[in-house]
Amino acid sequence: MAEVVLMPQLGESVTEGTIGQWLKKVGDEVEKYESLLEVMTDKVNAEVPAPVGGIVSKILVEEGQTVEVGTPICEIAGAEEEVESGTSSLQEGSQARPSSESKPSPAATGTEQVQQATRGGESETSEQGDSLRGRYSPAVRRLASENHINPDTITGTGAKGRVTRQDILKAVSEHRQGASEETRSVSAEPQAQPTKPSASAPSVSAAEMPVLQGAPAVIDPEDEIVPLASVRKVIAERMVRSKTTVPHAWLMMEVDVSGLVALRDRVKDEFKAKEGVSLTYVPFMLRAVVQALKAVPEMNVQWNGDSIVMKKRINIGMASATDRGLVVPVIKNADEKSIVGLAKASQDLVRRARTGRLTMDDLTGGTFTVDNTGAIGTVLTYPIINAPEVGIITMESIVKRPVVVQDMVAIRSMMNICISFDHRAVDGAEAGKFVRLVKENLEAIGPSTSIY
Amino acid sequence: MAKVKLTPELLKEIYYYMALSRALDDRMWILNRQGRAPVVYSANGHEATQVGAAMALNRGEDWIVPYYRDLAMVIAYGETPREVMLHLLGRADDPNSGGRQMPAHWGLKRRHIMTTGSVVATQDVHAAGLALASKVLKDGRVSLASFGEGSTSQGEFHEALNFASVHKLPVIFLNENNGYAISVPARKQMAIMDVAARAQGYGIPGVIVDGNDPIKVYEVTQEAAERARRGEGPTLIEAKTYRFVPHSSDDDDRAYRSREEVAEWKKRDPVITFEKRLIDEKVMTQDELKAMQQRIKDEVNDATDFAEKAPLPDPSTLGRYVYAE
Amino acid sequence: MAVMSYLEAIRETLRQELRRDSRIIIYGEDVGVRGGVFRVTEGLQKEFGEDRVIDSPLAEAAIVGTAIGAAINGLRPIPEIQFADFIFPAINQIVEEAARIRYRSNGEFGVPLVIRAPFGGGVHGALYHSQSVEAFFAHVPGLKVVIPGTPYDAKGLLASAVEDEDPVLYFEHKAAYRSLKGEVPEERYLIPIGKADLKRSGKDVSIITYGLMVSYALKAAETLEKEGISVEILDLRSIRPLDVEMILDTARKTGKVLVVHEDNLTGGVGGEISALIAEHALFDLDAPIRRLAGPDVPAMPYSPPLEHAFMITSDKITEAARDLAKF
Amino acid sequence: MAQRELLSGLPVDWQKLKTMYYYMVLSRKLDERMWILNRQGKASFVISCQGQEGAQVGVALAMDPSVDWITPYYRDLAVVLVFGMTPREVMLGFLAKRDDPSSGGRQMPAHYGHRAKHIMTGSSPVTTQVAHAAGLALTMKLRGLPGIAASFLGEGSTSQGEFHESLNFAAVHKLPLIVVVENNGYAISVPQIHQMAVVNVADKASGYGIPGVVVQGSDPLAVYEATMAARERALRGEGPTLIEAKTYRYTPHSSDDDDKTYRSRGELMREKADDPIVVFRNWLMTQKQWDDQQENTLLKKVREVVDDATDYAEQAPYPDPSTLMDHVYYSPRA
Repeated sequence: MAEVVLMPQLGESVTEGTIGQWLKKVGDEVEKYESLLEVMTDKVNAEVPAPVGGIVSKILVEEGQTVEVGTPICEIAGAEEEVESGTSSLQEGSQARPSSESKPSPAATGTEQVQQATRGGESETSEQGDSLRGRYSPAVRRLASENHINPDTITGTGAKGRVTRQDILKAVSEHRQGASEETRSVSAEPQAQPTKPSASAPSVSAAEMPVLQGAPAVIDPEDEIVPLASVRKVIAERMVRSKTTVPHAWLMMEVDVSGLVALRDRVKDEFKAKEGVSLTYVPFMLRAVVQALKAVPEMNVQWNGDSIVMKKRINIGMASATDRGLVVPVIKNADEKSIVGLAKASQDLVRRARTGRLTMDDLTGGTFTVDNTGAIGTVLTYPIINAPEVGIITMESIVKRPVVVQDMVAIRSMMNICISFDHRAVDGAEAGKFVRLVKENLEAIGPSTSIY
Repeated sequence: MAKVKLTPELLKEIYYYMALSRALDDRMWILNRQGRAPVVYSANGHEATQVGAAMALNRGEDWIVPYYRDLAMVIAYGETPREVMLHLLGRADDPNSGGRQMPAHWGLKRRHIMTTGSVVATQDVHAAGLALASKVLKDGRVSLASFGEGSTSQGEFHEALNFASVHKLPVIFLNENNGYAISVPARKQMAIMDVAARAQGYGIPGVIVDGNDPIKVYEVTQEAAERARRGEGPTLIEAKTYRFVPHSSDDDDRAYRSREEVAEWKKRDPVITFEKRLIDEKVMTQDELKAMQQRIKDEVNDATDFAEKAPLPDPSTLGRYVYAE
Repeated sequence: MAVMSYLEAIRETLRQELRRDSRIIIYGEDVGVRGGVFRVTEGLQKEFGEDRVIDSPLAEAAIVGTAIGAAINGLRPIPEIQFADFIFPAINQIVEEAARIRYRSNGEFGVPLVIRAPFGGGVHGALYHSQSVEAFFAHVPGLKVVIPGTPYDAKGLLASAVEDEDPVLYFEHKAAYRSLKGEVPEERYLIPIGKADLKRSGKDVSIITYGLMVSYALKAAETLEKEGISVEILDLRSIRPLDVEMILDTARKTGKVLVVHEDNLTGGVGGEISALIAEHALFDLDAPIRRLAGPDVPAMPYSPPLEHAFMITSDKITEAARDLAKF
Repeated sequence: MAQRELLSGLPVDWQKLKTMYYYMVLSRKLDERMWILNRQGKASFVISCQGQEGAQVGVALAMDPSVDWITPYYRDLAVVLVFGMTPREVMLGFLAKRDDPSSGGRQMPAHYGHRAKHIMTGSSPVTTQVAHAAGLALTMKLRGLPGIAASFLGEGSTSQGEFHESLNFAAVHKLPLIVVVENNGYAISVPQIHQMAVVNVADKASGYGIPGVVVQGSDPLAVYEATMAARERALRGEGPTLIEAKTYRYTPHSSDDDDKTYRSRGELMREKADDPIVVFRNWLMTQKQWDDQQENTLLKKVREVVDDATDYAEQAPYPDPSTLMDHVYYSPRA
């Protein structure tokens, strides 16, 4: 029977050893406790004695090679007599654990026992009643309530039949599909009882979303009634809440972006070829906003009732229209990105927004919002703040206009920028300073500004 | 640094700080007994040791790491009576701690007075550290830690002396031995007569000096400072002195000291004996003395009024200076 | 970019810092001629001399206390405590002094110093060479506590700790020293103290952890991915201050949080994280927050079966995360 | 019958001197076996007494284990053997087996403790044990118990505040305590010159008003004599004594250390010339109290004892993982 010799661990934190020299060759006889080889580690250099006596039958790792602790390094054949000749109980002991007695593997010590012993160190999530049906986590309760779903009607896939958050989210998306089918059926039969859809809306909604209660619509027979999709409801609820609870203040500045326009014209083709995405004005606006937020951190905050939360990160939300409604995907850590990075991130988000591939993560965590209303041709907008953020800034259409430059009339590319801000959290001075900085940042861009 | 001659001006300055400290000290007790200052720790009796040591240093440049009894030392080192009173009354402009610490927890960066805590003997190690930096930076500074004899029982006293002696750091350990750690007499604190005997265990000089004689303290401190600046390492100075008042305004020393013992020591009150000496040796005339005493009285009155009128800290500053701002 | 072990990353950063700033000194027991008992400071005394890499007497209170004095007099000391287990004689100097000095002096005095100490178990170090002590210090305002989990973070966090104006405890896991390897850029860079790092993105379960456990958790995540469970891993990197925002972000994202640390369960960092999530993200939780931590025994035992029973392993993490995913 | 002679004023019991020699050899051989087991990968950690056996045996044999207590440090294998810990018990601790009397496999090797044998449990942070010994001695004084306490430490430990605090406390209260510094010149890699600015640790005694004695650790008789005197002084109520035994360690600090980085081989060889075992054996031989035959018999016996201890401990069971949570707090012993 050959005894396999393993690389020993020579010192705390040591994970490997290098064979310095074999003091015995294949075929040499070695006594138990006699030096077998030299091992070098970065903590110690040591002679390793033989664990048993016998003939060195195989050398598995050559001199100079480095192997991990526990790697077989040689074999010793014909272990000496005394190993075999103990009492039977001793023999049992020595055979049960051949050569690495001091380091039993986890398996050898019995996982069951280990778990028993460590259980005291864990919170015991598994100590629950037989069925978890009817017991809902806070997340499930919230999602069910927001989406007007009765969780009792959902099949739970969690432990002991529990309805999980994912179960609810799945039901929500199914529900939504159902809702749009319902829309079609309503429009197909305009003569159907006009009040039916609103009557079928869950009764809880009125109590939970008083914000939706306004003057009742006047419904004429030829009108089509489209039930609210949940996204629409959420948008409505947020807009009402923001507009009714946040004291919006507003101001506008005009920006001479002639330099920016020249720069973009100069590099856009090359950019598209090199980076694979189009270079729009958006990333420049984003960078100008980010720089201004850094300089005026009072704008990168959230209103928190009795306090103001100064946000460490700068995460810019970009209001984007999709066919499902308005969404505001967020560019995280926008302050760490270059123009190129911003261009890629913003276009990626827009693309995913339009294809419905945004994740929860994409939609949360914003600290300030930029709205490219100019894309639809506006020159002046009064945006609604995406609370609890305290500001939203728009970039309006770029138009060529005659302006006075150094007492002469010149034709310049002009753009308006408008901001709504939460006057509880910020005053006109900061907001004005902020917008002025955005303006200055944009105006500082010239045809030769680096975009990298 | 060349040895400074004991000019009449220097002697007068020494007296001025001793007397000013005593007058401030007395005023602080009055404010305490009037309920206007919550607690007082006194230098009363230690003035000669403290002023003698402070004057021997390059004041405002060398570091001192005082303990709570060192009122006379810190004013000799440049903390003003107004600042002392702002500290006592916990005012916003207290330069020692902005009203955060108890009174007598000195610390004045402008004058190189290190901030101090309440746990005794921590400052010994800090002084060794300040000196370590001076050795590395070769800035020529000396550090001085002062402490009572009770705190020499702490491990940090030992660690500081050992560390400083191994690395020959420019530091002076000044023990103001007044015989009592609150109520515990020195014989229950250590099995030796003199704290200075401990120096032998570190291979450094241990010097005993009459702590009621500012000139002697001045001389041994100056010698220790020169030794330190020469790179020869630390010195342990033991100044034998006495405190005339209880440990603090919260203490009653009648429980542990006889009135006779206190009276015996008071015969050697350093302020009175030094004043007499200046007159006897004609360093000062009676008129000059009176003028100086009037000036001190005015300064103490001014400091009290100033501090009492000074604003208390704004509660909104509670969370400040936990980290760098 | 060079591939370095965790230990080499620390050593090379110390070297870079010593070269960059002549005010930096290193001292502690055996850090000089011997180059530290773990060889972290190997070669530094030879390069920078005995004035800047100092073998101190065997006295922890003196090591930290003198570092405080030296810092105030203009140096940037990086004292080493040979094992975190031996930091307790210095706790008076760390907690009562270093942490309080700025506050007690109303901002006048500050103590820029970095206390390095190897910690953690699984290396047959037994009760006094295996301890995790971070929770003691994380409780103390005025201190900062960082624990890198990768060689890259080890460098950036150490450089930030050196630049910090306040006392920073920099804990290095012994078992990570030679077992963790990774790419480390040559140039100096800073990883902000207080900023966590998303080491892996996932959607089913969040594991919040730090130090050596990060790599164990990553291994667990790979195993679970094959089972169709998607695990997100947040490496805290700083224990004080905590990155509350990222903790809440990941909790909100998955709704299921497993906090892992080797330090004892009760009063550990996991409790604080759980409380933060319960306070601020209750309505996103889909399962009870679960803590996998060292059991409440005074310290890690020596004998292999006992040590294994104590130590958090990647298998234990896998099991706990799987349970949570299935909840 | 023991033969009695007078040696430098000390009445000598030859049987006791042979006992002294036996324990020196036993601890050396046991220690050597531990290194072998470590290098074989069977034990993860060794910390040695080699080179310090003379000092250790000299002190321990001058004490009375039936009434005295000791707080040893990790190098004190010979001390604990003299105090009654058996080689099997030592090996059980070394291999972290269930029946290890020191800690049931919880602590690293060489963290000795044995209540029945008056060996106080110790930890790894150095110098805490000196305060414990002062506490043991305080109890003896307050309760009028007959024994004394002895604490052992290296010279590096004297830098710790607890060394100072303990000696000061014991001196003020005149406690029956002996503090034995086994000065081997190195605290791991840090030489004495970087540890203290004095030549003799014993010089520190004057700061506490107690005697400080320097003895040559390679001379167990000198150590024995100094300890006897200190013990008698302690029993008379005159307070503690600081004994400094000048020794050297022949191994690295531990199996995790490599001393080649900080000590020259030349220095080590010079020191080994003063090996307490060799010196003492040669002296016994010149006194005609020892010969080669006795030596061979002794070595054979020691080898048997060491083999037996090794085999016994190797086959002994490990602790059950389910006992991990035991003894965090008090529970009545079964």
